[in-house]
Amino acid sequence: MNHLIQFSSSLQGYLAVGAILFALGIFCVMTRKNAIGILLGIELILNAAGINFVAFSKFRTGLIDGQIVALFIMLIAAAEAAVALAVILRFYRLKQTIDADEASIMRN
Amino acid sequence: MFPILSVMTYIPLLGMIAILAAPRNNPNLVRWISVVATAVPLALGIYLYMSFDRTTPAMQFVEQFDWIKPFNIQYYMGIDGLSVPMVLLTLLLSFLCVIASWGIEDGVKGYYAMFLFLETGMMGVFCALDFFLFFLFWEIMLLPMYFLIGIWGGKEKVYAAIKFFLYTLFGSVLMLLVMVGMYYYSEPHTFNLLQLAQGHQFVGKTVALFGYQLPVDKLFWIGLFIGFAIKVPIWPFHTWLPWAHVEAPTAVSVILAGVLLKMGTYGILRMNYPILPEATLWASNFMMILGVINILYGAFCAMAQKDLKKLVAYSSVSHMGYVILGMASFTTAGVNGAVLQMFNHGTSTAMLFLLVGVIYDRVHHRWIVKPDGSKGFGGIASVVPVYTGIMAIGLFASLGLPGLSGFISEALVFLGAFSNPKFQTYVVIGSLGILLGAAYLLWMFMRVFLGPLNEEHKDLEDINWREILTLAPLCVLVIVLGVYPMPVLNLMGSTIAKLLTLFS
Amino acid sequence: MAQQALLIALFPLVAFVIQALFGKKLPRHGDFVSVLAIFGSFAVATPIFMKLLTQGHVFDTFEVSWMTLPGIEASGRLNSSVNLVVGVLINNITAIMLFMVTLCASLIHLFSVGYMHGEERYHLFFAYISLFSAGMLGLVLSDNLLTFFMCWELMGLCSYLLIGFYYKKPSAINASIKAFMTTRVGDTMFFLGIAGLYYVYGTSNFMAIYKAIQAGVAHDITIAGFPALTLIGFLVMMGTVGKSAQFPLQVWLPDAMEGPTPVSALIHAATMVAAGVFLLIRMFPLLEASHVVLPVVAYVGAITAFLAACIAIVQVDIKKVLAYSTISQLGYMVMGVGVGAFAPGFMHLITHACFKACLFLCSGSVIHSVHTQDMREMGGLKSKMPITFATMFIATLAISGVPGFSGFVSKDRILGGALAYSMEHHGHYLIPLLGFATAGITAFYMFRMIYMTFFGHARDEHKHHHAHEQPLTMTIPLMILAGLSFAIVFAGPTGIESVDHVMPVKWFDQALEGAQQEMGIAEHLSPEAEAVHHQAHGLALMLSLAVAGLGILISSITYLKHLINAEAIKKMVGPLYTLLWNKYYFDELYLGVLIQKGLLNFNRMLAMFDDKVVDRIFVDGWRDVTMVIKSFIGKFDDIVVDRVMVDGTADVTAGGGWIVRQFQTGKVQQYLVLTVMVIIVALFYANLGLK
Amino acid sequence: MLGETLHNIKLLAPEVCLTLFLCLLFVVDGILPKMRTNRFSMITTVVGCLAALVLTCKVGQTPEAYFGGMVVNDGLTKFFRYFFYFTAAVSCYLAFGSNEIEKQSRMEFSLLLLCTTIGMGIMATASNLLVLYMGIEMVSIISFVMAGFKRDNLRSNEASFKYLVFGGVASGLMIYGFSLMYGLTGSLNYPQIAAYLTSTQGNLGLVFWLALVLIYGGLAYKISAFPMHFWAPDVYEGAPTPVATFFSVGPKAAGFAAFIRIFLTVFSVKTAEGNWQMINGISLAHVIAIISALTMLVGNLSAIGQTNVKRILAFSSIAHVGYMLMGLVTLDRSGLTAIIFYLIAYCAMNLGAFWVVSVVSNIRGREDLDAFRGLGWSMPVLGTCMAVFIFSLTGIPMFSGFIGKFLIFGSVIKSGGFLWLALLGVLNSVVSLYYYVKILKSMWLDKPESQESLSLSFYHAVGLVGLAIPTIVLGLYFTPILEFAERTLSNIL
Repeated sequence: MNHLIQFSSSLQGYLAVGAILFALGIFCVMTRKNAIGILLGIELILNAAGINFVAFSKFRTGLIDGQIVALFIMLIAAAEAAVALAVILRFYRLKQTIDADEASIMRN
Repeated sequence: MFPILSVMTYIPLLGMIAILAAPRNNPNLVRWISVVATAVPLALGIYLYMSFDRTTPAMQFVEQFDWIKPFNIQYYMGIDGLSVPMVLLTLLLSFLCVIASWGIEDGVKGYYAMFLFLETGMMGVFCALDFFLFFLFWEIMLLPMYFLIGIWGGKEKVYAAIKFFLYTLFGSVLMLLVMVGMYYYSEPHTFNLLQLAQGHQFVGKTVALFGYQLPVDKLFWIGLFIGFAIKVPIWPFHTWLPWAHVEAPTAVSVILAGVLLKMGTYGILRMNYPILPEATLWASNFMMILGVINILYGAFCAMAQKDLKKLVAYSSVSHMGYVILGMASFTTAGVNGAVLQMFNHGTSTAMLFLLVGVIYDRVHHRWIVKPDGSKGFGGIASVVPVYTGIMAIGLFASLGLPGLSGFISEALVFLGAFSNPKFQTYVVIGSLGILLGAAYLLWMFMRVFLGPLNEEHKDLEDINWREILTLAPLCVLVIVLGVYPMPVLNLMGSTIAKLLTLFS
Repeated sequence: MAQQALLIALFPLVAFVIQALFGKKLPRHGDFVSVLAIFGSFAVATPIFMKLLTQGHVFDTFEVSWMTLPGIEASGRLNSSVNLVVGVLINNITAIMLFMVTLCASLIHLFSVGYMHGEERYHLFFAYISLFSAGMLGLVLSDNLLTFFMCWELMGLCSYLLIGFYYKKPSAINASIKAFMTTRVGDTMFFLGIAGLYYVYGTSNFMAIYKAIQAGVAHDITIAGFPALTLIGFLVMMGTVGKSAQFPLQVWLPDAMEGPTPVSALIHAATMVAAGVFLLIRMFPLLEASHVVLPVVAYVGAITAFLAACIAIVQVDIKKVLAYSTISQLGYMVMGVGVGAFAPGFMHLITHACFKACLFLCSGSVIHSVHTQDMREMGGLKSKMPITFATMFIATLAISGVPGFSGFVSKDRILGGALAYSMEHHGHYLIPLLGFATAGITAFYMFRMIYMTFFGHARDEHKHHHAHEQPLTMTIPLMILAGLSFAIVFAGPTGIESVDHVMPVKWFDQALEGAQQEMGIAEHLSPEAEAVHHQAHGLALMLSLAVAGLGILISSITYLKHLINAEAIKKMVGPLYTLLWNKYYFDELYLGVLIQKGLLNFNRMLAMFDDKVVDRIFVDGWRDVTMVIKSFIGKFDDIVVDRVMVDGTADVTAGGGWIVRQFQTGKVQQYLVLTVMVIIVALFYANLGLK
Repeated sequence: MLGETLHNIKLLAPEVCLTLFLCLLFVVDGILPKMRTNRFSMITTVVGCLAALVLTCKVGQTPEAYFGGMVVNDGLTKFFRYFFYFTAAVSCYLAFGSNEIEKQSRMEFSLLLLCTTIGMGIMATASNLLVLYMGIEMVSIISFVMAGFKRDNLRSNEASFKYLVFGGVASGLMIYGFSLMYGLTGSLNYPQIAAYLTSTQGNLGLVFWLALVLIYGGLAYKISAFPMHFWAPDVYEGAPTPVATFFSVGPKAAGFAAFIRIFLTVFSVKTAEGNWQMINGISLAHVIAIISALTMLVGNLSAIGQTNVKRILAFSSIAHVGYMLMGLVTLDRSGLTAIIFYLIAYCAMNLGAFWVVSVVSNIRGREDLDAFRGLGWSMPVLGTCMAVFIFSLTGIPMFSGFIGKFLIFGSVIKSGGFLWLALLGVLNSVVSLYYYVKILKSMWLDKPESQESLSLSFYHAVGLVGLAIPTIVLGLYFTPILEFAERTLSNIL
């Protein structure tokens, strides 16, 4: 653990937030019944990564490339959300429900 | 100079392409193309036989040129005393089988195309001297066999076809590992069988497997042996044989019994013996035991069979047991007897299968004793005398009656094996096989041909000219080689002598 | 001279080929082809025999290399490491055998032309007989055991084909398979003996073996733990036991009577069964060298002789009586060789061939006229068939050992040899005892047969009325054979001076003397041994005369004069009779217990094992194993295990596949749960790895 | 400065050319609505790909990083560019022959396909975490859409939903892993990361392993390796067949490109005689061996009980990923040559097999084994081509699949330590025969119910035979490919 110590104390906080967000995101994706809920989970995970990048860019390297990556992450999160919502809309139109467990026609 | 081996191998392939190009609705044209495509190599084979030099153990008619340089793989074809009898047997049986399968009606084009493709595969296996080329031909043969058994077979053809394919593929993938292993563990990385045999390269080395350091040459030997044992078949790996033989159409089961079984023993003599002599000596006891088991197990099972073809199939297991007995004795007479037995068994079993095919075409059942206990056949000797006569010749040849070819090879095998003091008890037990061989074959002859006539088969018409044409050459071979076996025996003499110098 | 001798065997072979291929189309179905061929062989054999008679000795060999398998010497040059050389050996024994075999065969061919007239597969009969003659003559001529064995088995084939000639009758087929299989048991052991010879001496040539034994080669080699010579001797003996129907393999000969009578005469009386004894004679030096085997041979011979003779007493079928008498006489010959009386044994072989062939042919002509084999339906045929009666009576006198006939000369010498053997070794008294008892019983049942068929009143009027004498083609062979049964033909020293000088011709003993020289066994007896022999032979002469007379006396009382009621004795003897009638239950023992219950069940079980267990368990099915697990673990597994069962190792993989597939539930969230779990496990191990 | 950017753009010429074709399509889509439904868009895509192929040949061979080290142009990039453009062209040609892609949405399909191809190109050339992430996301998001292309089909929609969820989470894990790696090493470019890792002399903390696992999670999703393979069967079965064909070859190969790139440049260093050697402290050989074994087993075992041919081929593609990963175990030249050859062989035979499935679903409307009954006899060309592809997939000699396996097993055995892996691989190919031959059984061994003899259209016949011939030729004579692979490997940065 000795690498983390050399960063300035305030980095701990950001990383902790990032990690918590990441865990919540994964938990949310695995448990939510509602398809939109799953999307929320995915967004949480992406944002956690964004926070990490910004924190490291400020405290670890001092360069701005971390922040650029965070920007790109937001960009991609948006694109993904758009496509996801379109798919879920079509899913609702076909099955009149957005319960994730309904999507299991094709199995073993 | 004229690449006779490649020409013989690829003419059937050209025939196959010609057949695929031939118009669909003309079966006779297809039949005649395949007759030509097998007759020409047979003629070349006879020329080969004439001009083969019996005195030198070296390879003859060699064709060698680079194929894939980065892996030092060569297109290396050549024959010596070991492969000439097998090549001749393949050519002859393929030609006869093409005539014998004249009666096939549905999918004639597919059938003959697959058949010629099979012949190319078989020829390749016997002529290839580069392990990669050998393996290529070895596995190519599986494809046509799968379709021949699977499409034109009997009732359980699908199960038999997939079982045959899975079994042989399992064996050959082990051989693939050994091939690659030998390539990387040989000094100048090579696939060339003759170079691999130089200088006992694999003796000292070891390889790690599941945490143990295992000797490489013994691992190679076992891998190759399993691959070839499945083909022979040797006892624990034989359960595909009754299925494949019974369900395959007549001509295919003739080729299966006549040639494919020999590839196993040929492979052992071509690879296990020269390349890994120490491992072979180490495993000779093991092989002898398996040989004896094969003889007795095959004979006992044959005694209890009610289906003609299954009986002949199990008898093949028993007869191949003699070959293994002869091979494992490391004596001149034993090994020569074994190779001769490979040839003789080829001719006599081919006759038996063709004859079973003749009766099956007429009656569409092969029950000696029907499953419900009633008589399948009975006393048909009076109805079909000529057929009975030829069946008697085939029967007594495979029985090992003196004066016919079966006896000569059995005698040589037993004389050879007996003269090796280590294996005398095995030979005594194995000789029980001669006795049992007589029992089940005569029992079948009695139940089918002798005794009061079974009314069902009153109007059975005798054997026709086409069938006689397929059987005549085999009869002549069986009788002539029974009286004077030297024409075939002197082919293999010098090669086996050189092979045995490794073990003296 | 040896090259011409080859013709003897080739003529019948060529006849067989012609007959088999074109027999049906030839005039008279080609019987003349076979007859001419065998007479041709006889014509070639006679000058050889004459040369033996005039010069007292004949020897010639002719060899050709049959199979050469090269081996490589250190120098890399090819040498012939295995060289199977085969050829022809003409010595005194061969000359005599050739003459006897060709003579008997020719006469029997002639007889069968008449006997087999009108049969359905007439041409095939002659084909098989010619092939058989070729085989027998080939055996006699061959100078090594390999071709000897080949002809030996060829004859086995012909006997199979000929016994099963009337293949419509199921009993005939069973008999033919029984014959082939039983002889094959003996042949397999014989072949192992040959393999042993090749191992010990590197060759199976008789002359080479004689020289090697004289030089005392290889007395210490062992095969599979046993001393080599004894093992080989025993295996060779088993060959004879199989072929000459000795105890314990004698079951097939009586059933072989299913075949036509000329076949019984040729194969099962004169030649084939004699081949077994001929083998012993050829290999006598080897047997003698192993010291252990000879007494065993003697005992086997004696026991067979006695047992077969007893059974013959109760037989009612004329051919069965003769069959058992053949077994008994063969037992005599084997006993003769066993006790070292090698020359008398060979002589008995020759004499027996003649009179037994005559007896069979006479019974053939009787059967041919009354169309039954059961003696109880015959009787009083003396007047109807005078020539057959006369020849049969002469042959019966010969076999019963009445002096003045050939049978007496050879049987007496054998008994003398047996007596001398037991006196010399002060033991083994059982052998001469059984020998003399058999001599008596033989006389008894032979005369019983004569009286039941020819004397007394006709028991079946219809058949009696039909009885008629056979045409000349059948009666001439009978007369010639009967002629050969007289003693003067073979006369030799009988030990009694007065009788000896009457017998002018001593050719037989001279020939045998020469043969023994070749074999290196001409034992020059020590003086006191000479005296013992002389005394034994005198005693034997008296005893055999007494025993033969006694036998004839009892037989005439019961069957000619009917003073003793045979039925009463039968009831009084009771269980012994049934024992004899069922041939000591050998058939039941072999066929019932050994074959039906033992072997066939074993095969059925093994085939089932192969199909069900090896095929299923090792390869195709873990079904039974999974069944066992199922019963333990209960309902839940029942659902899982049931669905897993497909087929063998395929079951296991398919089962594996099914289990793996169950994770593919279709719900994406469950995929994520699984993935995250795997990642956590990976992290745990990474962490562990770091420590 | 300008000259340098010009030079960089010249190196990026293929991607640029594709983008131009993309714009052309957009413009045409806007102006000439008639062009939407005819074959124009397919022709443009194919021409675009061919142009890109030509440009890749032109681009210089000397390995160099440009655009500030974010992107690299070397042998690997060149090979994978050839691969992607060929696959895209064939998939587009195939798509327009199948009736699962309606006529009116042909234009969209071509657009999406072109876009994915560009994304794959970026994935292959990326030598910077951000650029790699961009490339992966570009391919993934468009694949979600392509998976659900049959709008009103329930299964297609379900496929895209599952792909969406699984893909989203996987790339989320990956980017989080990248963030940790960035935090640990302080840079996004592969060379700098590698420099930092070597400087730590082997005592890498838990954070590195966490980052490594998460990154592996993201990449494994792309090539559907063991823990992240669950999505593949459902998506392949649900998606329209041409799309499934493209998924099984294109994005999978792109994933492999990224996987190899990271492995060679980040986690190991180039040794003297042209092989690669792990940075001390990271011994992943056994890890990769276990992953490859598990992937093979999962792929082969699950495929046994299947009845739907597309699902069988899905599982078989997972199994083939397992075989390919075996090449990475030893990280020496023979292993990588084997992977390159295997990819080429896999591309031809897998495209062919899926193509046959697409033709069958055109005729019979469904893809289960009964639909294939007796097709061998009614359409011999189709039957024979399928036989070639199936036997090549199983690894029977005379076909390219065998040579692929031969090279892979060779590299594993050569290393000596992983004989058990070779044994497992060999047994797996025997098991694979069991389900592959089931397809041939129903095509050839079962007689067709109705004797109607269908004719294979020339459009498809050309494609199928065009793929079957290289499968056989490569099986018999494969020296040129080995030389090409040699050249590729000799100039990796």
